[in-house]
Amino acid sequence: MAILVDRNTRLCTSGITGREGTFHTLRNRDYGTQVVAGVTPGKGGQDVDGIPVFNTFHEAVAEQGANTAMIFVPPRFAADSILEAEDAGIELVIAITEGIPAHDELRVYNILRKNGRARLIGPNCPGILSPGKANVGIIPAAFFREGNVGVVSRSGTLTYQIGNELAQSGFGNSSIVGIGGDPVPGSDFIDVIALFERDPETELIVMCGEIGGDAEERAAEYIAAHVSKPVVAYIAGFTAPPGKTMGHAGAIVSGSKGTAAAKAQALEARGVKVGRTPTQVAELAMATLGAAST
Amino acid sequence: MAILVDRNTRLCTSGITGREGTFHTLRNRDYGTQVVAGVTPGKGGQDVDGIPVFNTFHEAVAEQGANTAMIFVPPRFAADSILEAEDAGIELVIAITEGIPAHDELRVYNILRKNGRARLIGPNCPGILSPGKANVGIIPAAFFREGNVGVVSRSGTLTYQIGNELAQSGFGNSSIVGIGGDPVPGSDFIDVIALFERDPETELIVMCGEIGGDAEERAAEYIAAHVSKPVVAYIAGFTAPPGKTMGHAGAIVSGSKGTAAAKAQALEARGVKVGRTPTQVAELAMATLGAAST
Amino acid sequence: MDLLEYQGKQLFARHGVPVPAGQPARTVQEAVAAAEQIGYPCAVKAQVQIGGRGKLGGIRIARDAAEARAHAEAILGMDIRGLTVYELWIEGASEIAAEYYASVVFDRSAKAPLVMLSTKGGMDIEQVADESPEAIARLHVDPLLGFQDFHGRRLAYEAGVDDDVVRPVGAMLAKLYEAFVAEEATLVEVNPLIITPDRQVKALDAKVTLDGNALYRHPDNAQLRDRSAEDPQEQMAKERGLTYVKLDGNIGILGNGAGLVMSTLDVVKGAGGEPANFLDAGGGSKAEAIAQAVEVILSNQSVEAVLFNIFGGITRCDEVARGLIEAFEQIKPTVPFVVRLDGTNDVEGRELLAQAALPNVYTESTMDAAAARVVELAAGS
Amino acid sequence: MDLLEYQGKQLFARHGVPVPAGQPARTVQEAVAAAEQIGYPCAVKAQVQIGGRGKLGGIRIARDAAEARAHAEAILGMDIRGLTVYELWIEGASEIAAEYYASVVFDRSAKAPLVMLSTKGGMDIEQVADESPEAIARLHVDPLLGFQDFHGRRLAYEAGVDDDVVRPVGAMLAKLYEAFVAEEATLVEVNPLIITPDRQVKALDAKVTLDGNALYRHPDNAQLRDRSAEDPQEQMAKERGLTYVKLDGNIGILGNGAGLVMSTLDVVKGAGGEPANFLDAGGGSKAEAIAQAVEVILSNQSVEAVLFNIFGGITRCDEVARGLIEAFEQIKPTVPFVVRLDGTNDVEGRELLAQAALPNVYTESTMDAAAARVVELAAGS
Repeated sequence: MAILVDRNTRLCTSGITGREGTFHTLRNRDYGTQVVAGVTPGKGGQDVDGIPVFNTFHEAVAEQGANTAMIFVPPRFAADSILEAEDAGIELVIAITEGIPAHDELRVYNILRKNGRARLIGPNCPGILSPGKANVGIIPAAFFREGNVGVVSRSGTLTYQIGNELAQSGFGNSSIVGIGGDPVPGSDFIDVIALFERDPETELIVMCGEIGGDAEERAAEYIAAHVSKPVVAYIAGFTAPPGKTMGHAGAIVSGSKGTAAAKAQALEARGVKVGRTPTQVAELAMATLGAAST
Repeated sequence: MAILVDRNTRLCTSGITGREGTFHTLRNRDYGTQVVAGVTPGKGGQDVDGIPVFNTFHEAVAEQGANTAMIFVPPRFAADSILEAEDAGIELVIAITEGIPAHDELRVYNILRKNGRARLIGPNCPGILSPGKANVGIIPAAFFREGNVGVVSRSGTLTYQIGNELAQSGFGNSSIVGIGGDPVPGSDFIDVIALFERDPETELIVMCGEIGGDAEERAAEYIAAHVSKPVVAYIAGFTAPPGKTMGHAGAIVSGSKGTAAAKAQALEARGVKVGRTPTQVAELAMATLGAAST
Repeated sequence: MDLLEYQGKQLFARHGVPVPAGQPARTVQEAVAAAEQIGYPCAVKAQVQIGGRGKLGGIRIARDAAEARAHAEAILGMDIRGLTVYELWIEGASEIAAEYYASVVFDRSAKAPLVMLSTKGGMDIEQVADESPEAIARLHVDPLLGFQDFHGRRLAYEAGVDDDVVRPVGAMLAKLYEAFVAEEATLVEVNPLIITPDRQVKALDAKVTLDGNALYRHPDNAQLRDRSAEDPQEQMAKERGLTYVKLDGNIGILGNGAGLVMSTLDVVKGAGGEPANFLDAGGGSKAEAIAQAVEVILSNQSVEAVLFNIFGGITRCDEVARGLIEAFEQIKPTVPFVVRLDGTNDVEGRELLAQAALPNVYTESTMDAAAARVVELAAGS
Repeated sequence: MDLLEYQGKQLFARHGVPVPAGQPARTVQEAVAAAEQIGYPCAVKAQVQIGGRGKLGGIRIARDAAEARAHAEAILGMDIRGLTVYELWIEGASEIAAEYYASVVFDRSAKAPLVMLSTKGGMDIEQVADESPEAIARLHVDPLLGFQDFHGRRLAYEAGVDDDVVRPVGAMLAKLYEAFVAEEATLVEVNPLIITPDRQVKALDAKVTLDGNALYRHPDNAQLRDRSAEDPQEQMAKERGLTYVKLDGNIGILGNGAGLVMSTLDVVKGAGGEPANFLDAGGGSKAEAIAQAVEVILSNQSVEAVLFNIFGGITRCDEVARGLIEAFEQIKPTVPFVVRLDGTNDVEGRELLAQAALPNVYTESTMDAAAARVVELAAGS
């Protein structure tokens, strides 16, 4: 088991003919992901290293049975592409694209939620890796192996850092899900943690948060009410000054809101251990799973 | 039992301080309907013959527990009022107003459907009467008494005509629901027939259709697949010429579409008896219920 | 409200839909002046709301001022399937490499706008729909989301438009949709949508239906008129706030409520009669409205008998009776009237009629009997 | 992107939000000319993005040209909490009967725009929110439906605005919402929104934040600048496409990925150091980008040591090493560098650095050790 992507994933990449789109799609296929199609308007009928390219998602779904989309188009085309994928019946849309206008994200989020047909991960995220099963996105799979720790994160490289610390402590991963650092992510911690809670392979959940918004605080409430599995957290940005956007569009402390300290406090108040450094997270994971297995 | 309105109805009229709004609201109260509030922006704090008036639906719901809205405001304010009622948590909105712009209806219909919180009956409809229990709208209650025939209709006076014929043949009604003659009714035959099917008091369903659209054809399909109770139908407009709007905004034969003959055929092909005159409908009802009760 | 071609094109232009440059004209002089300004060759087009104008001589190409004058003279005042041509539209003639069809329709059944595109343009689209439905790409748009770029691409690819115009055709569909929503239309149709030899995309015709209920939000549109489609009786009824549709028979009909009136027409026809009109006096009609309605009905010279079919709910039968008596005092009609009054205050109403003892007024207590009686009287007159 | 008051007001005016007439000025001469045209009394307002300008002397009322000149001279070039005043906004002075507060905020948590209205205008709204939260009416708007009339009424009644301005205040909220959506803002705030003695509703201040990611759709907005808020290092980084935030310490930081860089700042601070900046070199950075990033970091004169913290995924550690070597060739930095390379091609990267034998470059294999080392070096420099 794993969540979201696995051996049943049938991937279609939007923007497959772009440089990055081609590179990562083929890398995902090399990992073992079933890549069944690509979409680039105007290039229908071509192929990318044997992967058929279509003009529309509807054709990719009808002819190749695609069920998962990876969005690699530039920001100005991304919202349209996500909506097209959903309209075509794609169930899981993973948007890697960074820099999508916030109002586009708002519109996409709300239409997907009201229709209730498709799940969106990202945008501005590294994708999802289920080690040994499928990799959709840009997560460097070499550092991770199969195991029982589920990771969900607002950040990419930070996830690799933490994953690597976990790996060095002997842990593997069920799935690693990057939800992205944008103001309106398609899925948030709660959505993914709920999936890990139901996933039999996952025995520990690690969530990597950062400053900005209140996704971590809401996750804390949710965990207290609905999650039986142990959760270990990390929050980046304890020392971030207010009013400055720290790289991610969503990573900003506004006034007294969104500080790392408040998030850590909210989590700890509900029994979630929070590591102060990536190394500490690995230590907490070891302590917890040791305790959990007795 | 009855459907949609009954002794639990707690009515709030939007536009209660208008001439028609006052007249029909008081008439509904005289019938026995629980009228708990009215809404007219700017007149909050006043009352209409003892019925408290509020500036917003939210106040009417919070302070009086209103659960049903009747919309009596002029067309240009009607969409806003329906959306406000829904936003305030009203579960059933009955819109009497005639002449609402079609795009307003489209927007209202789609937002209500996606939100899934409130049911809209109408607009441009005479309302709903559950004899002996509650009357919301402009249906003249004097002609109807409690009984086992559910009536659903796109037309007002035609319903009274048919109801009267039924009454003279000894039938009473569970509920009489006017869905209205506009292009985008909030509820259609199928929605109401499904409620009658589940209503233990209803033993026969009478549907009064008219030219235009394909609501009757779709109802025929639905009845064949999902309805166990007998259904008798009437269709007005057999002799209507194409291209002419016959009073109701939705009553128009466009090209070969929307003719009464096609509707009657669709219904009869699926076992629904169709009376050619209101008198025939009463005769069919008698024949059917006689047969049904043996 | 149906717009004339040129009204539709002017509306399109406001929303960035490319149309050929043109000018309207109501006289030969205006037509020639317009042609001179636009240049030759130009098209002189009859402005009437009827298909197949071209085949009936309503669209002609002028190569010079003399031809423009001759065409304008020929077309103005022409009768095209019963409609008189009062206006022309003069536009630069377009070269055509391909003819497509595009439309946005208010789809009541799906409760969503329906966008259609076909490469079989310039033909009767209903015929195309019947004979080769697969030649029309169709797509419903979620009205809360609006028309997206992918909708345009999908329609263009499905319809099989030429690869090099996928983008501009998609863009035109987006603008037609925008016009449809912004102007609150129930139909926006372009047939043909042309591709010129230099690969421009243009609307060569325009058929637009606006929602009459929304005109208060569009005061400019509310001013648009089409004299050729105006019927004097229907105008008269409209001014009095009555819902009236003229029909071909000899029996005038008045009822309260659209459904009941439609039903009355059916029953009259079933009894062997031919209705002369549909007239819904509405709910709660007062005597004065009834009197005015009688005037509208009788302004149609074909009427040989009149049927009043009233089922009183909000409408009170005594008010209807009073209106009828008033109408008799004012108009002194000579044709027979059959009156069926049922429902609220029906006894009082019938009593009033009995006291007034109007000549040629007969009362009946059921709809069926009233219909039979009026048919009999109309046949005898 | 934060707009200056006058830029926000000009944006408001485009969407029908009523604002006092005014003109921007960059010189004393322009300011006096504007005042003469607008008439007296008028307000001379410093254009800087900081609250409490008024109390610090940044807003003054001029009754004649001499006063206008004196105020302009006083305010231009003034330092207001660290920001230099380069621009003024001269507008007609408004009479005030009541001061309200209105805003539309991009609420990330609710994933919907949040509209707020309060009759406690003219004050620090965060303070109002803390002390009397019930004084602020709040309402989320479904972005697919948009702002409806009933939203405006509900907010106005809940906030308790005067009865006679319920309608115009609601209408202003609708226009602010329209501006928020049309211009793709993340914040639109009016404080105070004033009611004049003759019951007009006006925006007396304007605070607008636009979404930088959407500026390509708003070329006019993309031209707007605020010289007072520009930091030279941040400008330099922006031109090179780097994500750089200047901080107060002495340790330069470079990492790949926003989360990892934030984490690095925390770890450095935890080790007792003070970061001089946040710099995300991004994913897949090539040598040239790394060299440019080093240049940006070192352009801050406070930097006494630099930490490279790279976890290679898409980014290849050998590319990072090459970039650092390139930077040393070009800039010949004198401050010490601590480099932690892990992940993709880390062995190759470390090898390249060893071969280059750059002066003052130290490698560490873990983040914690690297942080400890750079803090030690910065303290010793």
